[in-house]
Amino acid sequence: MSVMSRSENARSLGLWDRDHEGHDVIGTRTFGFWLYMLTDAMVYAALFATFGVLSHVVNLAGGPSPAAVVHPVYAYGETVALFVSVLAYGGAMVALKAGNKAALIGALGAAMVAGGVFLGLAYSDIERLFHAGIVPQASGYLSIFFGLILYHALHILVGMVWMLVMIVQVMTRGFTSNVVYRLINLRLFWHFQAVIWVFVFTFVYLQGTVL
Amino acid sequence: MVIGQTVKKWLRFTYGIPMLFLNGCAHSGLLLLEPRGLLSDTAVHYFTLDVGIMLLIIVPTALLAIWAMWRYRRGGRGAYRPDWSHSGRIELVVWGIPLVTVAVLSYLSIKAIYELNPYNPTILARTHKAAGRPLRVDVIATDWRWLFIYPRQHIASVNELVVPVHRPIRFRLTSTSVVNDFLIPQLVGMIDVMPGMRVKEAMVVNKPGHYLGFSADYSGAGLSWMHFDTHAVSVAQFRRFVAAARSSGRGLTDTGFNRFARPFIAVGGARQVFGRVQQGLFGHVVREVMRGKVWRTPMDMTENMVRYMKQQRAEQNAGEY
Amino acid sequence: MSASHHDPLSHPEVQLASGRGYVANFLVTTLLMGFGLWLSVTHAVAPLTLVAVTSGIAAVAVGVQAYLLLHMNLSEAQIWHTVAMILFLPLFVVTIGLTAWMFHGLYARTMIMSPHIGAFLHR
Amino acid sequence: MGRLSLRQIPYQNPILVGTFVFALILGAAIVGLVTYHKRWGVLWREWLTTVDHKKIGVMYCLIGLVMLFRGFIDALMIRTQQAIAVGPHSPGYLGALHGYLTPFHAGQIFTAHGLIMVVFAATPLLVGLMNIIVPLQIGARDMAYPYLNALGLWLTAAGAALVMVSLFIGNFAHGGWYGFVPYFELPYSPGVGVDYWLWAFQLSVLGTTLGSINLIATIVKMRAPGMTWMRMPIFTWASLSANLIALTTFPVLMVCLALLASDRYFGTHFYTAGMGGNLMLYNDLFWVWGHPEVYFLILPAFGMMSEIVPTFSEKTLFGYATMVIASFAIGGVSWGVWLHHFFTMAAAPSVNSFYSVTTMLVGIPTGVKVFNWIFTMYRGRVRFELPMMWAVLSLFLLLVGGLTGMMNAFATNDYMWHNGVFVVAHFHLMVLLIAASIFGSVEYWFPKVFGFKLEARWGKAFFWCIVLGTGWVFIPMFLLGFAGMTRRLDYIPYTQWGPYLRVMLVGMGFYILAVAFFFMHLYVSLRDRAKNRVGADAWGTSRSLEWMTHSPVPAYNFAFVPQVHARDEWAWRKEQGVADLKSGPYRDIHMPGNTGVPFVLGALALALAFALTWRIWWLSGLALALCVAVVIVRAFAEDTDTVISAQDVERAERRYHDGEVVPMEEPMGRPTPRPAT
Repeated sequence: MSVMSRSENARSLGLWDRDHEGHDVIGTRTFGFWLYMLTDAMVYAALFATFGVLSHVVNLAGGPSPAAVVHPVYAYGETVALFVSVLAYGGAMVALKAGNKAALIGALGAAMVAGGVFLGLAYSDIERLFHAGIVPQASGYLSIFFGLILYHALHILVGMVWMLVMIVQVMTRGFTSNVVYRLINLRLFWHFQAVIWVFVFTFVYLQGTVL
Repeated sequence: MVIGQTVKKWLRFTYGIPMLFLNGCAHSGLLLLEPRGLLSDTAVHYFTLDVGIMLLIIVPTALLAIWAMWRYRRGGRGAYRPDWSHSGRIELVVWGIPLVTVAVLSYLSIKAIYELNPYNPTILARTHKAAGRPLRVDVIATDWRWLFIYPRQHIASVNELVVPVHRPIRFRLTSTSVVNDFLIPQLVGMIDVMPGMRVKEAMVVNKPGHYLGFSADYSGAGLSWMHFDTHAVSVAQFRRFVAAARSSGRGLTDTGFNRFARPFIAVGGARQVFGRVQQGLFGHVVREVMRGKVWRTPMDMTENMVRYMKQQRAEQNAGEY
Repeated sequence: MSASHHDPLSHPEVQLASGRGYVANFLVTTLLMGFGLWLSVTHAVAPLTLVAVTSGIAAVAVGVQAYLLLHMNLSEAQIWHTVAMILFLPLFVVTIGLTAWMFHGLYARTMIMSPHIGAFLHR
Repeated sequence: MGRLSLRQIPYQNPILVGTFVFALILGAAIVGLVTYHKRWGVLWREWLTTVDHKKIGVMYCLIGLVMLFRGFIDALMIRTQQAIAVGPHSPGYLGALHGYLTPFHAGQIFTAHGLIMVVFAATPLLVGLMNIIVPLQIGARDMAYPYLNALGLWLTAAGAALVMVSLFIGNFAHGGWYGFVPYFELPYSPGVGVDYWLWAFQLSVLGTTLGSINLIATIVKMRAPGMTWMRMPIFTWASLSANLIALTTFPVLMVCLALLASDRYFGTHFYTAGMGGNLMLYNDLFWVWGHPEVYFLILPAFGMMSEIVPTFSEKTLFGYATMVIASFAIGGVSWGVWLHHFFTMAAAPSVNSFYSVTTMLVGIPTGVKVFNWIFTMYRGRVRFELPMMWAVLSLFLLLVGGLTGMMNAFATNDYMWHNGVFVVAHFHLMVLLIAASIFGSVEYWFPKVFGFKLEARWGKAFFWCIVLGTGWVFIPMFLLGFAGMTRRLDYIPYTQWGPYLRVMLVGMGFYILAVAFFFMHLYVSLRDRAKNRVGADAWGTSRSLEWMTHSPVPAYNFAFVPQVHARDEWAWRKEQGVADLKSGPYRDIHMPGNTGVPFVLGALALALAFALTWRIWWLSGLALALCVAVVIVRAFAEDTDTVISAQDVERAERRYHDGEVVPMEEPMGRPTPRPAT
C-alpha cells in the first residue's frame, strides 16, 4: 500500500467533526450534580461510621442511653412529612414533563410546606431533648446523634431555599434549559434526602430503642 | 527456609557497610539492627527475610531497567521495533512475579504479627515456658514524662525503667493527656499509649545493659526531652533497686499524681523514685481520664514559651540539672 | 455549550418522571417504615432480631427509592448515574464495615469497663 | 474582633519579621511591575476572571510552585535546627534552648511543611497539569463545568493564602500536618494555630472535591467523537482513576475535620479522651482519606511517566490495557489499607494481618507498571532529553520507594519504626517521585502551553542537583531510621544521630543550588524564548491528541473537534500521512464567558475562614451570607457564554500557521446574547 493511498484512506474516515454540536448540557450538568450527591452520601457514610463507633456503651459516658434519647413515634411523623414532600416534588416533575408551569409551582410550594413541617417537627424534638439537658456536649454518643440529625436538617433547609429560588426562576424565566437542569438537580437532591432519612430513621431511631 | 537463612547471613554482612562508612567505631548507633531482646530479635529476623526477598526482585528489576535503557538508547545496539507493544508471555511474568512475592511476604507478615502480638506474643510462650512469673510494670505517660509503676512492688520511677534480664515483662500502658508512642529501639517496638485506654506490651531482655527509650508520637513541646533510660540488670541488682526505692523514695497517692501529671518539660532529665505507690493508681488514672479529667497545656508552653525556655536555660546553666 | 435549540422538556431526564412510580414509592416506603416502627415500639421481637429485620427493611426501602425515585437504571440517559452509584456502594460498605470491625476489636482490647459505666449496659 | 488583637502579630520573632519584610518587598515588586507595564486590566480580564481550563491550570501550577518554595524553606529550617540542636551542650539562639527554634515554633514549621507540600504544592501542581492536559487529550474545548473549575482554583488559592496569613498574624498548627487527637483539641492546643490549619485544609478539600467532579464529568461526557474508552490516552486514564479516588475520599476528610472543628468550637466529644469520645476515630477517618490520597497524588504521576516514556522511546506504550487495569487496581486497593497508618494502635492481630496483606497487594499493580515502562523502552530508541531524565529518576525512586514501602507494609517492621524517620524517608522518596514526574511533565508540556521549549543546560544542572540532594539527604535519613530516630524532634537527645544529621546538610546545600538553578532555568528559557519556539508537535515523537493543536493552544483548543480513529491518534495520523492541521472553512465557536464570581467567592471563603479562625462571629456570618447571596444571584445570570466568530478563528489559525506566537492572554471572542428560548 503506498503512502498516498493510505492517507486517502484515512482522510475518507473523516478527520474533523465539522458539525460539532457541543455536548448534552442537561445530561452533563445532572451527571456532575449526581457525583456531588454521591460525595454527600460519602459524608453520611463517614458520619454513620462515626455513629457506629460512638454508640458503644463507653461512649455514653454515664449519660442517657440511646433508648432514653430517641423517640421513634415522633420520628415517624418526620418520616411521613418528608416522604410527602418528596412525593410532592415528584408531582412537580410530572408537571414539568407536561410543561405545566402553574402545577409545577404549586407542587414545589407543597413540597416546601411539607419540608417545613419536617423541620418544625425536628426542631421541637431537639428542643425537647435540650430542655431535658440532653445536649451534644454531654457525651460522645450524643455528639454524633445530634451531628447526624442536624446535618440532615441542614440539607432540608438548603433544599427549601433552593425551591424558593426555583419557583422564582420558573415564574420569571420559564422552562429554559438552565432552569430545567436545576429542577432535575433539585430532584436528585431532594429525593436523596429521603434515602438518607431511611437510614437515619432505621439506624438512629428504630435501632436506638434497643442499644 | 534455606534460602531465607542464606539471605539473612548475607544481609547481616551488608549491615556492616554503612557502619564502616560513617563512624567506624564499634557502636554504630543503628539501634534497630542491634536487638537485645526476644521480641526485637524476632522482629529483626522477619525484617531481614522481608528485605532479602524484596531485594531478590528489586535488584534484577533495576538491572533490567538499566540494561534496557543502555541497549535501546538512541544509537545503541538494540534493534528498534516501534510497533512492538504487547506480549502475552511477558504480561504473565510481569503479573506473576509480584503476585508470588506478595503471597510469600503476606504469609511471613501474618506469622510475624501473631508472634509479636503485643498482648500475647506467641514467640514468648514458645520460648519462655520456664522463665517464671512475669514482672508487671504499669506505664503512665504524662506531659512530658514517663512514670513506671511496679504494682506488685508498690514502687514507681520516673523516666527510668529498671528490669531484670531474661524475665518476661508485661506492660500495661496509658496516658494522661495525649497519645504517646512507647519505644525502646533495641528491646521492643512501638505501641500507642492512649489516654483513657489501656494497652499491653510484652518484653524480654536478653543482655544486661543500658538502653534508650523514646516517646515516638508527637505529644507537644516537651516531646524531645521525653526519653527514658532502661537498665536491664541481674535479678539481685533488681532486688537492690526495689529495696532502695522502698526505703528512700517519697509516696505517690492519687491526689499526688494529679500534681505530678501537670505539664513539665523534662529538660536535663527528671529522674525521681517513689517508694509507696497507692494501690490501683493505674486504673484510677484511666478512669479519671475517661470521666473527662484534663491536664491542660498552659499558654506558656505553647504560644508564649520563649520565656519558659529562657528560664530552663538559666536553670541548666546554673547547674540545677 | 449551546444546546438551547433543543426543547429542554424533551430531554430524557425530564421524561423519566412517572407519577405512578412516585406514588407507589411513597406507599411502599411509608408502610415499610411504619412496620419497622411497629416492631420497635411493641418490642415484638428480640433486640438482635429487631436490628436484623429493620436493617433488611431499610435495604428494601432504599432499593425501592433508588429504582423509583432516583431512576437508577441502565437506560442511555441514566447509565452513568447508575455506574457512579455502583462504584460508591462498596466504598460505603468498606468505610463503615471495616471501621466497625476495627473498633469492635479495639474496645475489647483497650477499654477498662468500670462497674460505674457497666451499669448502663442493659438499660 | 474575636480573639484577634495587635498582640497576635509576632513582631518579636526576628525570623518572622525577616520573612515579612521579604514578602513585603516581593509583593511591592510584583505590584510595581504590574503597574509599570499597565497589566492590571489584563490580569483581571484574562486571568483572574478566566474560565479557560489552560489558564486555570497555569494558575494552579503557579500556586503549587510558590507553595513548593515555601515548603522548601520550611524543610531547610527543620534540617538546620536538627543539625544544630544535638545533645545537651548544643548552643541555643533566639530564645530557644537548643538550635534557633523553640519547640512551639519548630512544631509549626514541620506542620506547615507537611501540609503545604501535600495539599498546597503537590495537589495544585497535579490538578493544574490535569486541568491543562486532560481536555486537550480527549479533544474537548473545555472542561464540563468551566465556572466550577475556576471556583475550585480560587478555593484552593484561599486555602493557600490562609496558610500564608498565619505566618504574620497569630501562628500555625504545631503538631504534625495530619493532626493529632486529642493533641489538637482545645485543652492541649489553646491557640488559633489549629484553627488556621483546619480551615485552610477544609478549603482545599472543597476545592479538590469540586475539581474531581469536574474532571470525571469531563472525561465521561466530553470525549471527542470516536474516542472510545480503550482509545483514551493513558494520562487521561490515570487522571480518571486519581479523581475517582479524590471524589470518594475527600468527603471523609471533610467529616473528619468538621468533627474536630465541632469539638473545638462547640465542645462536643467526638475525639476527646474522656466523656465518651474516641480519639482513634480521628485517625480512622483521617486515613480513610489519607491513604487513598497518596494514590490520588501518585497515579497522575504514573500517568505522566506513561506519556513521557513512550514519547522518548519513540514507541507505543507496552501493555496499555494492563496499565489501565493496574491504575484502577491501585485505586481500588487503596481503599482498604488505611489502618497501616496506625498499625501500632494495638488492634487485634487479625486486623493488622488483614491490613498488612492489603497494603502489600498494592505492590502488585505498581510492580506491573514498573515492568511495563521497562518493556516500553525495550526495543525502542531511547532519547535522554530532560523530560525523559525526570521520568527515569521517577522510575528509580519508585524502585527504592517500593522496596521501603513493602518493608513498611510488613506490620512487625512497622512496629520498629512506625513514628520513626525511616517512614519519613520512605514517603519523601515517594513524594519526590511525584515531584520528579511533575518536573518532567512541566518540561514535557511547557512548549504545548507556552509555545517554546525550556532550555536544557540549566535544566540539567537543576536535575543533577536534585539527584545529588536526594541521595545526600535521604540515604542518611534511612540510616537514621535504623538508628531508631523518631519523627518531629526539635532537639536531638541522642548524640549518635548528630553526624548523620550534619551530613544531610550537604544534601540541603545541593537542594538550595537546585532551587537557584531552577530559577535560572526559567529565566534563561524566558529570555531565549524566540530561539526555542516550537510548532504543534514540540518533541516530534509525541503520540496523543494534545499535540494535534497549535502551541500555545488557542482559547478554543481545536478549530474543529477531531475525529478519533486510534489509540495514539496523533501518531496514527503521522503514520497515515494526514497530520495536517489546516481545516477551514471555520465556524463560530461557543465558549463559556469569563466571570469574576469564582474569584469573589474565593475571597469571601478566605474572609469566612479567617473570621472563623479568630472567632470574629459577625464577619463569619457576613461572609457566609454574602457567599449564599452571590451564589443565588449568579444562578439568575443567563447570558454566560461568548462566541468566537468564524472570522476570528480563521485569523487566529492563519497566524498560527504563519508561525506567529499568539499570546495566551490575547482576548478572543466577545459576549453575545444568545437568542431567547
